[in-house]
Amino acid sequence: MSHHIVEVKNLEYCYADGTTALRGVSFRIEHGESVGVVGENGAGKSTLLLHLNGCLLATKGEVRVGDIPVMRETLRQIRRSVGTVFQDPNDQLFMPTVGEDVAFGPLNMHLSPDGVESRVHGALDTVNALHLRSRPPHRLSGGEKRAVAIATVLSMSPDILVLDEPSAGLDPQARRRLISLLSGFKHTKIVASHDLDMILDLCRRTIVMHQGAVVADGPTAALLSDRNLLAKSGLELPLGVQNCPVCGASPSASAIPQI
Amino acid sequence: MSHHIVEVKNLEYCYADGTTALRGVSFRIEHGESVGVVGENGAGKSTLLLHLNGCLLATKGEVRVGDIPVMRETLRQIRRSVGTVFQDPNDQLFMPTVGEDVAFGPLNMHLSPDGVESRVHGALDTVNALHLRSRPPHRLSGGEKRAVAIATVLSMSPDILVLDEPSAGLDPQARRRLISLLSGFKHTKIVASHDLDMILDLCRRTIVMHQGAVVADGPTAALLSDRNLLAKSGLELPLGVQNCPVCGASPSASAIPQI
Amino acid sequence: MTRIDTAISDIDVLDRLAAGVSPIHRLDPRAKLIVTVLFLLTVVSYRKYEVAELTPLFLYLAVLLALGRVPVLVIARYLLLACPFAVLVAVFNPLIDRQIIAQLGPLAVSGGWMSFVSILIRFVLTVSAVLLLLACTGYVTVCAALDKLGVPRLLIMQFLMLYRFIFILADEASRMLRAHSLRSPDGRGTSLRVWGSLAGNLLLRAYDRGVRVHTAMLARGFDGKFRPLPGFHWSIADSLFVVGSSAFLILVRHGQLATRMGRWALELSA
Amino acid sequence: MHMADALISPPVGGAMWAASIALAAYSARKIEPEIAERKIPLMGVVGAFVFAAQMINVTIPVTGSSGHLGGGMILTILLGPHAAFLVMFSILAVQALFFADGGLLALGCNVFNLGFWPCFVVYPLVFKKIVGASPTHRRLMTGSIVSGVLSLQLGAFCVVLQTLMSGISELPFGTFLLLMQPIHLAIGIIEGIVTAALVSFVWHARPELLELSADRKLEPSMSLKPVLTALAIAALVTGVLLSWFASTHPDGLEWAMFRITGKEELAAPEDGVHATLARFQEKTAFMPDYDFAETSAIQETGIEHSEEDAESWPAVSAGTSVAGVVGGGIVLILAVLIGMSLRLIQRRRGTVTP
Ligand SMILES: Nc1ncnc2c1ncn2[C@@H]1O[C@H](COP(=O)(O)OP(=O)(O)OP(=O)(O)O)[C@@H](O)[C@H]1O
Ligand SMILES: Nc1ncnc2c1ncn2[C@@H]1O[C@H](COP(=O)(O)OP(=O)(O)OP(=O)(O)O)[C@@H](O)[C@H]1O
Ligand SMILES: [Mg+2]
Ligand SMILES: [Mg+2]
Repeated sequence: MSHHIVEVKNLEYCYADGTTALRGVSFRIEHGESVGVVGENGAGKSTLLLHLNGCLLATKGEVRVGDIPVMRETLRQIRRSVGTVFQDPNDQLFMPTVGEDVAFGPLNMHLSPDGVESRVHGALDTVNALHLRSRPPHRLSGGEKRAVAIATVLSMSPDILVLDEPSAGLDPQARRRLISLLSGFKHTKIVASHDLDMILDLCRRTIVMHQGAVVADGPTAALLSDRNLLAKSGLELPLGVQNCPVCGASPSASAIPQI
Repeated sequence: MSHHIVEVKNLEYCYADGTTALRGVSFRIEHGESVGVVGENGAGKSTLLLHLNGCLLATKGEVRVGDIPVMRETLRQIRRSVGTVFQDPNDQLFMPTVGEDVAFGPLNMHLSPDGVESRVHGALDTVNALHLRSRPPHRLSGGEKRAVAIATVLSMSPDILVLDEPSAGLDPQARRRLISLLSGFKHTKIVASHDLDMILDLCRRTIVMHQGAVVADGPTAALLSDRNLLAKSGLELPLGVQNCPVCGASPSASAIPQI
Repeated sequence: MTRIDTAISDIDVLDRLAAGVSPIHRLDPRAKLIVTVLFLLTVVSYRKYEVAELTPLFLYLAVLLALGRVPVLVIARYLLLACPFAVLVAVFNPLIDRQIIAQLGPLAVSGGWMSFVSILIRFVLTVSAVLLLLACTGYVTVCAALDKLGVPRLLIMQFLMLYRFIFILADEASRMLRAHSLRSPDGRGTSLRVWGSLAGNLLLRAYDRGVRVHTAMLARGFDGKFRPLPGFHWSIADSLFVVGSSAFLILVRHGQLATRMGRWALELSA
Repeated sequence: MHMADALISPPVGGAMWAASIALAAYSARKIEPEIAERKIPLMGVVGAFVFAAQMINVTIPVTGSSGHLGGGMILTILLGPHAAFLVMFSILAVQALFFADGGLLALGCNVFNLGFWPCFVVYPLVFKKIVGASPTHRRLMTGSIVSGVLSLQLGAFCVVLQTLMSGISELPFGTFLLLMQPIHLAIGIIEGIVTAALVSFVWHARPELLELSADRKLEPSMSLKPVLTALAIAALVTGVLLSWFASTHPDGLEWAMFRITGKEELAAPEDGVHATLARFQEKTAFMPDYDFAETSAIQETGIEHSEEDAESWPAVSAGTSVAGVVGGGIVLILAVLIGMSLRLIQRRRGTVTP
């Protein structure tokens, strides 16, 4: 299954109003990798993720998933192999009950009723949300919504999982559960987030974006401890690395820019 | 000015659909204190904050701001001295331009045009957003929206500042700027958040809530390093205290509950 | 699914133009509003067979377009997008009204064709005038002008609130549709049942947002009354603009400018 | 279907504006006490919701066609008639201003056609009667569909009347009606089904949001007064303005009357209201010399002729028609030239003083 690679070559994107959100982004993600995408507000992270499933199509450059280039004609195939979970689970849950919501994707893939059922069961089981099956989504807690949103995508058994700010709005334990959940998946994972500590826990490799371009791409541990790089890209050391009370290190104070 | 105290006595609140969100909450916050309110999703933090400015009125118990009990007759006075910044700045910015939005509160206080102008100018200046004055809110970035939302409240020169998850959705540097901004204010501050590291930086005292009740109230440093307390309340050690990669300490692993 | 984004970017285009600087932008919005209404009234007051006498009104558009620095292409695009109903109704006129009423050399022109062309010209004139008003003034400022002209404040506030939240809700809707389309790879339209719960969820979120916004308003001392929006300054330029435009409109309406001009040109060439 | 500025005459546009403004003022007064509580932001977001929802197309089963939400009924069900009317007003205004959908003069017509009927007629008289005090799923569905169809039929009928009264379209009354009503039957059914789907979702998820429960407490019974008032205003203003126009534009009006009634002249009472109105508008007419244009136009160009004297119309004057075309062409070229040179001058200045 060496074809779950994601390759982005020289990607540029310009929104209709003229904002250039991506300026020549290139990288290649291999099968099974787990990659973090970080950068300040407006760096272009969400825009980049929207290209990976063909929600946006490149103005210039190329995106390939497996061996297939992402273009209008291949959207069907692409969307089957790339599953995307957006930041706000409310956007993702639009059916009257959790069960129907998770079944929505498989039904659209024209699976048999049994097939759909086993997909739904499996996906809900993976995120520990079987008991929520008949509940309406708008009555769920933040953490529950997040889990179900992931299940709606898992039920389509994608090869590649793309997540945009998955930990936003979760309380610390729910966030921790999410991290363990995600690190249990064997999918290729691409995670955009401001939560650098989660990226540190979840991803071996990180791509740092700044003003629509990739400014660094390499092992997470190295990049996220590089104070100069982080300061330049609107970031700072992950909190877990700052102010350690055990060793008393307080290395980040000097890296904080003036207000 | 010893009257900027906030006193909550035995507060209970029940939503119209029967959910009991607060079950007997009591505390007293003195003038100039900076207090964090933490707890898992659904613990009742937002509900509690809505009582402090009289947006919700107690089902049972009492809330006093200064020497005034919060009730229908005193709402005007209460809302002048308590300024609330809600989680989603889109809810707070409802006027067509930033300037008008910041002027909305002072205008409702029937100030003179000059008075309004100086309030608007001062508030925008404090949050470094004077240049945004004539922009419509829907064209601002996340961090800018947050700053302006705070300015809309500052322009009413409240004595007490109440903030619900102010750091949500901000990139690390924007979050850091917000923290410095807030720590520069001399107001009494009450901050609800899942960002325990921010609470650690910003508040001397913390109130831990769990299922609608206060389970702990004391110095932040002590409470947020009490692993048992945190585990019971859906929280975990602040990230700055966990897993220091410098010294390799990983004190929190045992505190994480099973999924 | 792109319809929402298109609609928002259409609004955006006009908003950006309205943020520009030009002599027309500087005029008091009340003046522009009044003149626009007078202009529209003039256009629709012509009788149905009139074509030539409508053309001098393009002078007004040309001057505003140029002084207001509004790109012609923006207006043209709107005209193309917005025409269906007017054209649909007009298209029947040539079929029904075949009475010859004019002779252009060898060409006999029926009344139906005259009124058809007349409707098209009216359409271009009226739509362009409104778009120009907006492009040189901006929605919010037009609302403020209406406020100063005495329109009930509740309605003005509704105008402003609607405008503010269109952006947020359109954004929510398009994110929802995006999530929806990702899970329906066939990409056919939304079925009724799914539409119901999609729109229903959107509505519930809108409703909750309404409640939150209300809370935020209350927290800032809102007591059900809206304070006046900031005022404008009416200058001599504004008076000149109104008087000049009105004089122009009266002259055009009663002056038979096009026919006179044509006669004169024909005499010259003869 | 939105009326366009290009299709209406001043009296029709004016009358509909008057009726819509009156209804808006009435509605604003009616909800004033409530707004202090919670309606204002709700009206804003629910209006924005309708705006956004209109852009999500729905596939209609069996037919394979697609439609979208119109919004009048759902707004009324959610917000009550008065708030809904104001919200509809604002939605149509935004559409007129930003999307050139309808127009400024036609806005009155559109508000009347798409707001008045669902809010003040169909909702109280039909929807509430069908749904009753204790709504069931089936009643809600039936009520929504029937109301959707009815509102659109009434609206479409008004479009026909307004277009014909304006006297610009040549379509005969019957043909136009046969064209509009069936199309709007289809659109109305779609609108009804879509409204029903939405109402049913909300009713299952958050029944407390449906206005009809709250409505029962707030307004025990809605009176027919606003309905009759609005219709009376519309009739009165149309009458006044039409009779004024009748004196200045006999051709257009009689043509329209001919089309609608099949008779050439309506017997107007010689005295009483009509005469008083005629005298009144003689005094208030804001362009008293309209007649000048009328007579001189006929004399000079000969292109005004009403339907009924068309038969006796040999006076086609080739010379004047050509003059008109030539003159029009020259004026257009002039307009373009003036525009371009103004822009050039501006650009020059712009480069000197940035
Ligand atoms: N629909 C849009 N139309 C125009 N510009 C847009 C649109 N969406 C985003 N942008 C702009 O594109 C740039 C990149 O935005 P993007 O949302 O990808 O950033 P991001 O890295 O995800 O930021 P955040 O961390 O705040 O989510 C920004 O400048 C943003 O303002
Ligand atoms: N409008 C409402 N109607 C009914 N129940 C509500 C309402 N708002 C909140 N609740 C319930 O009240 C409880 C407390 O909610 P609250 O929003 O105060 O929690 P919170 O601590 O702010 O959570 P979070 O961290 O997710 O923001 C929850 O069980 C919630 O489901
Ligand atoms: Mg993003
Ligand atoms: Mg909360």
